[in-house]
Amino acid sequence: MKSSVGDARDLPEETLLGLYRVMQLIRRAEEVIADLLEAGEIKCPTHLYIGQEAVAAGVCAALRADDIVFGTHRSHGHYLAKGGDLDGMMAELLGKETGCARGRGGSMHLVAPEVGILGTSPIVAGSLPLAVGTAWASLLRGDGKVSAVFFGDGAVEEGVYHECLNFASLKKLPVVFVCENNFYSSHLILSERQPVDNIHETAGVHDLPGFRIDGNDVVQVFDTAKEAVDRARAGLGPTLIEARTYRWRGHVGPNWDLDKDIRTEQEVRSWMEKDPIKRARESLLGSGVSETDLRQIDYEIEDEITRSVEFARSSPYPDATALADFVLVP
Amino acid sequence: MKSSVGDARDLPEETLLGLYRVMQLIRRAEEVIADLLEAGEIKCPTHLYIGQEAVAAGVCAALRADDIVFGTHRSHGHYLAKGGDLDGMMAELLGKETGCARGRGGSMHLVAPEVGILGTSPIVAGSLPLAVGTAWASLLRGDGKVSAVFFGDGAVEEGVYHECLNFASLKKLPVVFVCENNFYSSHLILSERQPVDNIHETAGVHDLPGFRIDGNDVVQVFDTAKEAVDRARAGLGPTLIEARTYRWRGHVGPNWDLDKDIRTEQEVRSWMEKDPIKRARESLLGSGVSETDLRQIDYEIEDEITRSVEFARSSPYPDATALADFVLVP
Amino acid sequence: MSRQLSYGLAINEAMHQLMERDESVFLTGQGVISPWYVGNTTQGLFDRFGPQRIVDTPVSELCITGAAVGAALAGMRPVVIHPRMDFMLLAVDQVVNQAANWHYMSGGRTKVPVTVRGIVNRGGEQAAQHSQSFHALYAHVPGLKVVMPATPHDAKGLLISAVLDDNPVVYIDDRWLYEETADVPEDFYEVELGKARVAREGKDVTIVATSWLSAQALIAAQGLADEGIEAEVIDLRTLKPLDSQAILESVAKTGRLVVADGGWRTCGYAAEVIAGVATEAHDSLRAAPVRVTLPDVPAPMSKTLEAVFYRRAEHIADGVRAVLGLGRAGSREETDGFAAPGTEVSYAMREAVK
Amino acid sequence: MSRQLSYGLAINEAMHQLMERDESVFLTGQGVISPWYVGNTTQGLFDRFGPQRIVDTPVSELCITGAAVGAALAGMRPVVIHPRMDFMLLAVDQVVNQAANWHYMSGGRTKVPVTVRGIVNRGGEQAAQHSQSFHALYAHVPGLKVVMPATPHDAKGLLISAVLDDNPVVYIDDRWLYEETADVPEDFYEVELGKARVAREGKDVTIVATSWLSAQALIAAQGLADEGIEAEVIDLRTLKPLDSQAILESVAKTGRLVVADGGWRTCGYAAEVIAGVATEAHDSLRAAPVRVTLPDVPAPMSKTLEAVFYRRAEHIADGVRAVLGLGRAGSREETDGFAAPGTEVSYAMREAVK
Ligand SMILES: Cc1ncc(C[n+]2csc(CCOP(=O)(O)OP(=O)(O)O)c2C)c(N)n1
Ligand SMILES: Cc1ncc(C[n+]2csc(CCOP(=O)(O)OP(=O)(O)O)c2C)c(N)n1
Ligand SMILES: [Mg+2]
Ligand SMILES: [Mg+2]
Repeated sequence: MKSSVGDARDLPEETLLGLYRVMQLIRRAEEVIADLLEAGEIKCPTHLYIGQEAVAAGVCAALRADDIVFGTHRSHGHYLAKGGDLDGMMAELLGKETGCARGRGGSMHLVAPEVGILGTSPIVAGSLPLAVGTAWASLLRGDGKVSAVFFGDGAVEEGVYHECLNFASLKKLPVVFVCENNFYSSHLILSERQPVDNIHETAGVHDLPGFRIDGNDVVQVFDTAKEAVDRARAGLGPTLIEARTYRWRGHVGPNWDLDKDIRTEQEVRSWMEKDPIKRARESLLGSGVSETDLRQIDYEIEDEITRSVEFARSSPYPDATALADFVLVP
Repeated sequence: MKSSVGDARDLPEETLLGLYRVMQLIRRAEEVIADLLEAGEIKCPTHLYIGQEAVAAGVCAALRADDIVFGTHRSHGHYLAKGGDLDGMMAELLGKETGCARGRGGSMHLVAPEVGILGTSPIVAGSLPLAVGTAWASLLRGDGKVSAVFFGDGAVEEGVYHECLNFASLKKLPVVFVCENNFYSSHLILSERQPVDNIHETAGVHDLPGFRIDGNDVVQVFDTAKEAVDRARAGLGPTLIEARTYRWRGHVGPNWDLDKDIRTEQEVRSWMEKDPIKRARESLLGSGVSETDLRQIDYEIEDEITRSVEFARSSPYPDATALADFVLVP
Repeated sequence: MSRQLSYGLAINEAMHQLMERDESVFLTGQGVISPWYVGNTTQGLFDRFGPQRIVDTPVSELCITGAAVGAALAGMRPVVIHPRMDFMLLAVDQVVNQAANWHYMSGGRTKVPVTVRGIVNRGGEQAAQHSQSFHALYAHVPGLKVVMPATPHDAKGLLISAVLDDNPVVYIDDRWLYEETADVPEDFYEVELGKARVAREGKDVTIVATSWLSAQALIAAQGLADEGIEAEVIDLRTLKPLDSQAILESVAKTGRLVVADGGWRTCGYAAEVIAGVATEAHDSLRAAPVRVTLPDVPAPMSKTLEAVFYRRAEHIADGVRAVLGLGRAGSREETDGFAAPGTEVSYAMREAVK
Repeated sequence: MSRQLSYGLAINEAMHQLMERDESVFLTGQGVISPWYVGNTTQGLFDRFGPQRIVDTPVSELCITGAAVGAALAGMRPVVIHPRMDFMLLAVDQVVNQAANWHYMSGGRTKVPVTVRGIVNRGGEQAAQHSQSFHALYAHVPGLKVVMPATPHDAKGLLISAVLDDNPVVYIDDRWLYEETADVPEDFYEVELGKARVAREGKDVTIVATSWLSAQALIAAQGLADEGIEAEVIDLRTLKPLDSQAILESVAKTGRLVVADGGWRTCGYAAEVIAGVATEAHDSLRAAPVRVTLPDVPAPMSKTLEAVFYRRAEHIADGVRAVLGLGRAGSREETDGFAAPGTEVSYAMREAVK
């Protein structure tokens, strides 16, 4: 594990404030989404990211606006951190025509090409090759872009994960592999799926650097991602980051999976104590940012979310006659 | 690389003689097959194993008669070393009803359930999961059998290779993964496909032992395989063996791939000097076996091969009306 | 015979009975110990048969499916579950290249008694990658058998037959049927592979249907009866080998054919049924057959789009009216799905024959 | 227009011209720098365009195909070769789940201009895992276009159109055609996707054929002309979107249909063509249509079995005679393939209508 940089010693205050803002936006947006799920307003399969916010925030802060990101079934955080429009996401979750995927994709298919989010896919490991491909395009064109792909600890069990590391390393592609190890794949804990807990070591056999970091420490995530992104942009090839973190809620939906004999309340609580947002908040307060300033940020976020929900609710559904639009590019 | 055990110090003379016999049988059978290919008598795609004989011989000598083996597109050696019937193989290559697969499979689909060869498949890495499955069956039944699967350095590029190592390690399945690293996958040398030459190290990340050995040293192969098979049989799980070797002939057919700007004559010659059969022969002569004894073995082998070719030639082709036999078990 | 059981629990009971009778049966795949992944179809199995025979797995479809094939080669009778057919695409090499061919290309010297259970799980705004049914793909491949039970009775009996069969069988169940409840015998019984079920007799039109649409076809038939139309409903149950005799006998009687299948239109299973009847019983057909299928469109997300994407009893009824020449204008378009970009069959075809 | 070129070299020329014109085109897949893997279709490309744009690869079909899809998402126009369609099954998730759906499920906000080239390579005793053609599988999937050129002219023009098209296109060429030589314009030209070619006009019967069997259909038609039968031959060229208009116009004229396709019978492409005509133009059909396809059997190895496995001009001619009521007894069985275990369509169907 990399030495902790949990104190923001090298980081300009604005950066940490920005990271805080993004994490808080993700957290609060998802808490509202959880409510909408419970109320039955959102019906599509929805996988909450609460608890993992530091990974998305830290990695995306290390990326340029035109860099490319791919995500998974659990990508609200990636979408928002990369700058995806909240209105578009809320509307998408409600299946509206104004959604970022025009109500064709839902929570598992967020997309925002204007900020480099070329898409997310719930096929486990399915977007890894796509990110390898966009990185390949960047290499061919020399456009200086870096691609980042987020995936879970389950995804490394798909063989294509290794195919991707091998090929990206062989061709020195500008791609950052971000594994969010939250120790669960659906209902199964890591030890029931992999003989050892060593995801970061899989990088070595493919001759690329692999870092294991505290995924709840947004500064450490940011620093490591910066290093990886710089490496990639400098033509030195891919990097693997294993960010260890935890999802507070259950695998899918608003619940906590505590009734299902999968994990203990104690485990959940211990991770809630490592809340990445609380840590960033404390760090900021410690470095002289005032409680009032943070409250102001929080307030703006609430407002933004409220307006997005309003926007989503008042937006129209796709017209049934348009079912066959977008099957093929005309 | 394991320390060389090229001298047969621990090995009973009969064992080394047996290994010599098997290697020589493979070599000579394939040289005759090469002639039959050149003469157009064999028409199916045929991948020669000449140069790699020590791997098949050494590994199969470490297996029990009822242990299970799976192979690839290049499996004449595996078939013969495990005790597959030469008549059945020759007839199969000629597409005859008396072939081991009744003329339905050809060179790439050798099979001999009576000696544990449940099949070979030219889908690169395609038989790895099958061997994991037969090992799984053994674990469930407690039948004490070990499964071994041969594959090339190309197969480790298929993601399923890692899936198989992960799962076999997780469940401690009695399977031995034998990678014959002959440095080429078809026309491409290893360095054009993998960033580093480190196949044996892929075992470590999946928490199983990985050995790199001299695949042209039949005693070293045997010793290592014995260790792996013992481990498996003792319930300690899988082992990976990377046996470094070389195929003398070209990727497919009787030619040498020297005209095609793929490899140099010098490279081929340097490996021919490391001929596993010559080494075994010298070792035997050194340990007091007489030239006459070896000649006697060689003579018997020639005779066996001549009779097999005769058998194959005089056998009938499958009857055209039987095309749809064996599509389904009735 | 009066015990009622749901479709999901019928599958579950089949597994219990198979595993208690036959040591060579084991169950694997993602979610077999999950509280939600495969509905209630595996409940109680882990507690009863333990971690050796009920094996939840890493996210490694290709290895796990191939390992099940390998275990079958070694004489076991594994059942490997794919909680969605969408994910099963990652294992298609082991199903199509390996399992289907192994018996043939070994000249009959090996066999592969594996059951690959693929679950169709769609609707609920799950969108394009969590909705697909690839039964036509597997039905295309020689060496495989393919079944799609439509009732609790057949869910149990076909699973038992699939596991006991010496060939690789792709068993496809549908989450939309899990709550269907009906008579399910408590004993251990088989439903013969390759035999369709005449779910309803009728003289005016033959409806051939698969899986969930078989139940919908019965609903449609009841409604049509009120209009004086007597539809015969054939629930195929086994897609391969196809019980063509049952179809032809019915069409010989009715002269009219509607095929309802939950897959896409182009190269879907409905095409096979119609092509079979057209080539083998052209003279019995008194009107153009109709296919009721998904349009050639990926599964959408939004409920307004889902509402017009899936086919139900009403579309089958429209198809029947159309084949009887009773269709209101436009009904044909609806029942046929419509020409999505990428097919344009129906529009273009109609244009051309004008 | 008088320059002669082989099918293999026509593919090669298309690649040269595409790559010299458009920087966004690159070529990858196994064997693109191999002296034997993909015939002569990639010759000269590496020397001319270098290792950045001509990228031979590890044996990692899924990653490489997905990477091509990703590169296309980023605006490139990659061509990814699978030297055998059998191996392409390992990449089916990226083609079917990802490439086909991405445009749709992003609400049109992304597009995937990738060309996935699958080579059919069969015969020569290669057996079951080195012989398969899965065009029906891809034709089933919305969001994909599928082409199968039958002539050198179309091999070039369709590859150019495929690469320039903004959708994922599965381009399937056949090694049995590589030596076919004919007029191929030297300039850069497209063949419109979705347009069939009337390869021969005739009034008595319509033969709809794909790929290599289109050439065989022409041979059959010539022979039939000597018997006084004028067959119209439609070479589909594009399987999806299907040019149903061309088919229906022809059938409206001839009233008789034979479909020749090199895939398996059940749920194959021939079923789609027949189902389309049966549903849309029933009244034009004056006799039962006939399909000429592979039997539902894995590809065998031995030459004696191969000889009766593949379909050729003679089988098409038999099919035509059968549809015209001129068949000798048994000819229908042959042209229809036969009922292999797993289908039993034709026998059973014939039984039932007796
Ligand atoms: C190819 C494939 N197999 C299985 C699934 C079912 N599935 C959905 S999410 C999930 C868990 C993945 O775990 P992980 O990658 O760790 O991501 P997390 O949910 O923890 O974020 C699984 C197995 C799937 N979506 N795709
Ligand atoms: C899935 C798959 N992809 C590609 C091929 C084509 N192919 C046949 S043999 C071969 C080379 C494999 O190399 P390796 O595994 O090192 O075995 P070797 O030929 O050296 O014995 C390849 C790529 C194949 N048969 N199967
Ligand atoms: Mg996880
Ligand atoms: Mg090799």
